[in-house]
This record gives sequence, C-alpha cells and structure tokens, in this order.
Amino acid sequence: MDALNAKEQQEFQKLVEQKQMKDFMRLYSDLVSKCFTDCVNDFTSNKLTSKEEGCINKCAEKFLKHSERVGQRFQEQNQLMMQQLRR
Amino acid sequence: MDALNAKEQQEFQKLVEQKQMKDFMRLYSDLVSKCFTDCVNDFTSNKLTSKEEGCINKCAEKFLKHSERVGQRFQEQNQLMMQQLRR
Amino acid sequence: MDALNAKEQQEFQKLVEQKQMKDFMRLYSDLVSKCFTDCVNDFTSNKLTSKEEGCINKCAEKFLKHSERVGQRFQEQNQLMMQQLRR
Amino acid sequence: MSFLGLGGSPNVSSQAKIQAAEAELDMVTGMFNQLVDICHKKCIGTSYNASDLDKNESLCVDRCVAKYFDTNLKVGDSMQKVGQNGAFGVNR
Amino acid sequence: MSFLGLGGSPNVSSQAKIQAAEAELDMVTGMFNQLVDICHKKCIGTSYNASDLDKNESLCVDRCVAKYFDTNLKVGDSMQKVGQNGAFGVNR
Amino acid sequence: MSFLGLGGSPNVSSQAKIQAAEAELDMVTGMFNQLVDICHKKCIGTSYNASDLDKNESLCVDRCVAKYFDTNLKVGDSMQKVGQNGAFGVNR
Repeated sequence: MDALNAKEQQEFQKLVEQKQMKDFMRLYSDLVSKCFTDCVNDFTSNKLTSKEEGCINKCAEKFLKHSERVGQRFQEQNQLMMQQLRR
Repeated sequence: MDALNAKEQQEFQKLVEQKQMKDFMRLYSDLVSKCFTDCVNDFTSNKLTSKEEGCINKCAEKFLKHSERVGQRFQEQNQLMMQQLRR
Repeated sequence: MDALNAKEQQEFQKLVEQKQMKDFMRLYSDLVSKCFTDCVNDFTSNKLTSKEEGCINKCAEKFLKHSERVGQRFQEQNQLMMQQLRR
Repeated sequence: MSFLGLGGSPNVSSQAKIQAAEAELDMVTGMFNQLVDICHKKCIGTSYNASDLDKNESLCVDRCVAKYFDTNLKVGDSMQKVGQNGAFGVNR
Repeated sequence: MSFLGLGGSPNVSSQAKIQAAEAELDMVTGMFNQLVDICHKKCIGTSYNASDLDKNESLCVDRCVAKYFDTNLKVGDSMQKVGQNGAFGVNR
Repeated sequence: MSFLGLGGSPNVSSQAKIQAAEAELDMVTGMFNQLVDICHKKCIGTSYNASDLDKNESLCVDRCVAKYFDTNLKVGDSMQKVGQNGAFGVNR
C-alpha cells in the first residue's frame, strides 16, 4: 500500500474516528445481546431478578476484560507477523 | 444532538428512505433464512413438500406478527425511557 | 429498473469492483472462522496439532468447492426465475 | 425512492439509478452468501475426512439451492398478504 | 467527532450533524433488529402449528422487550465502570 | 482497483489510496471482532460466577489467539491452491 500524504492522513483520520464510533456501538450492542442471551431466561415477570442482574454485571465486565486480553495478544501476533514478513 | 434545519432534515430524510429499503430487504432475507432453517429438512427431493410449505407460511406470518408486536413494545419502552431522562 | 447509460455503467462498475474486494475479504474471514470453529478445540498448547492442520486444509478446500457448486446452481435458478418472469 | 429526482436534473437521476442497481446487487450477493452458509449447515458434515464433496453432499447442495429459491417465493407471498397492513414495527 | 467542523464552514457542520443523526438512527434500528431476533429465539417455538402468537408467546415477547431495555441500562453501567480505563483493545 | 485512477488526477488517486487504507482497516477490525467472539465461545464459560478471567480462561484465550493466526495462514494457503482456478461463484 502506498503511504498517505499529510492531507490524506487527515481525511483518513476522520474516517477512523467515524468507524470507532460505529465499532463502539457495535461492541455495546453485542454485549447487551450476549449477556441477555446468557443471563435472562425467566419470562414470568417483566423485571430482572437479582440473580439475573448479578449475572449481567459479571458477564459484561468479564466480556470487556476478555476483549482487552484478546486485543493485547492480537497486537503481539500482528507485530510478530510483520517481523516475519520483513525478513 | 443539535436539531437539524429544514435543508438538513430533507437530506436526512433521503438517507432514511434509503435505509428503509435496505432494512426491508434485510428483514426479507432474514425471514427466508429463518423459515428455511426451521421448516426445510428433507433433501431427498428438490421440491418443497406440502408439510414444508405449510410450515413456511405459518413461520413467515408469525414472524411478521412477532416483529410488529416487538415494534409496539419497543416504542412504548423508548417513550418511557425518554420521559425518565427528561425528569 | 431503468437501464444505465455508458457513464453510469462505468461508475457502477467501479462500485462492483470495490464490493468484490469486500466480498472476497468477507469470504476469507468467514472461512477462517468456520474452519477454526470446526477444527480447533485443543487449547493445551499454542501450536496447531497436525490433526488440526489436516482438518483445516480439508475444511477450507471443501468450503470453496461447496461455494462454487452453490454458485453454479444459483445462476441456473436465477435464469429459470427470469424466464418464468418474462412469460 | 427520491421524489426530488423524478424529472429532476440528470445528475440526481443518475445517482438514483446507480443506487437502485447497487441495492439489487447487494440483494443478490446477500442471498448468495446466505445460501452458501445455510446449505453448508444443512448438507456438509463437520468431520472433514475428505476435501471433495461426496455424492450425497453434492445432491443435497443442489436440492438445497432449489428449495431455498422456492422458500423465497413462498415467503414473498406471505409478506404481501400480511405486510401491506403495516407490520414493520419501528420505521414509521 | 469532526474537530475541523466545530465553528467551521456551515457545509462541514451540516455533514457532521447529519452523520450524528445517522449514527443514532443506526443504533435504534440495530437495537430493534436485535430485539426481534433475540425475543423470537426466547419466546417463539419452532413447530409452527399456528400463524398467530398464542397467549404465552405474546406475554413472553412483552416481558422480553422490557427486560432487554433493563439489560441495556445495566450493561451501560458496567461499561462506564470498566471501560474508562481503556479496555477496547485494537483501536488505539 | 480504479483503472482511471492510475496516473490520473491527484484527487482520484487520493481517493483510491484512502479506500485501500479503509479496506485494510476494515479487515483488521473485522478479524479482531471475530477473534473476540470466537475465543469467547471457545474459552469463557457462561455461568458467570466471577467478573475476572480465571487462570484457565486466560491461558485458553492466549492460545486461542495464537492458533487463530496460524489458522488464518493455513486457510490463505488453501485459498491460493484452490481459488485461482475460479471458485467464487456468483461474482463473475
């Protein structure tokens, strides 16, 4: 890929910011969907039980920590791959 | 979010119409996919059996009614949330 | 749908090329995801076992052949549908 | 789709025509991708003993595609029946 | 989102406002689609003996939507708690 | 991708370069999202007794990411082998 010049960088940066917004919203809604699927299974009432609430909290926190760890390993593997390509 | 002026409204409206078209197509293809998955399991012939046809019809109608009901509840919950935010 | 004139054709062709690129990347990542899901289940080491490698190769090749066959039938069915619409 | 575009400047009209062509392309591509996915689930085993489709798998794929097209038509009929009295929830 | 847009030409600013409105629309539509999908899985059987929702299914759908909204709020709280010290992996 | 862009006006060429950069970003982001999803399924239990990853889960995640990268390379090899004699169905 050709390098981008300063003006192109700037335009690309705007695009990246837009995408980060979308990515964040996607992460958020995936999280809701996953934790709802795993934690909410009682439809005899329209209020969350305290057990469901606890499950949702743990599910969300754990997912974010999981996502962070995957991110760290992902960057390491990416760097490793780049080094191997350069050789 | 800042309010849109008349010209912006008009432009946004065009965007909304485009998205509705895409949304409709997505709903359609999700529906085909879901009803095919749930109703069609016999691959000894290349014609739908009458049992499969009946299942597909009910599946599609039921999905649309389900979708309509979710839409009603969704709007109610949205309004409720807005009211709570305004307080 | 109205026919596109030469200039519109050209613009549309550019769009098609962009989409093909995206489609190809999507196919690629779906393939990785599917074969990883089906073939890799041992996380006692961070290297693929030779059994997993064999499975991944067969999975990928088979998926591509499957995809090719679906493509052939898809085109036939599409032509059939067009003929029926024209009658 | 674009009311302003009807009889409007050739420029806007071109855009609308290209958008319609794009929507059609997206629909066909989307349907193909779904078909690949769904017929793989219905017909291809996950043990992967061989890299070729065996005879049963091939036959199953052919019928799967044919039946999917029929299902598509049937669902279209149902949607016309139900859909016209406005059953699409949020977008209104 | 667009730093250049703040106090910039009215044109750029319009674009930013429309993009924000689009993002909001996408979020609401996305949530609705997810809700349709997830409450169908939780509440609607796959035997399809009838084309109407029965009483149990209808009640289940109503509660499913309400509980999904509550879950949405709870997840938001958790994300604020964890998310601010930077747990979003790749995009930085 | 854009034949007109080659040696063309600097404007078109810029657009093509930005599109290529966007495609690369989308690919990396898409791969990351898939990895989060798939390693969650492979490694994280759904009982949610705690909000931290335990030792087994952490180890599993690390290996899951490494093995996914290797799988990615293996699939690339297979695609080169099969793909060049035209196995991509609808888009031609």
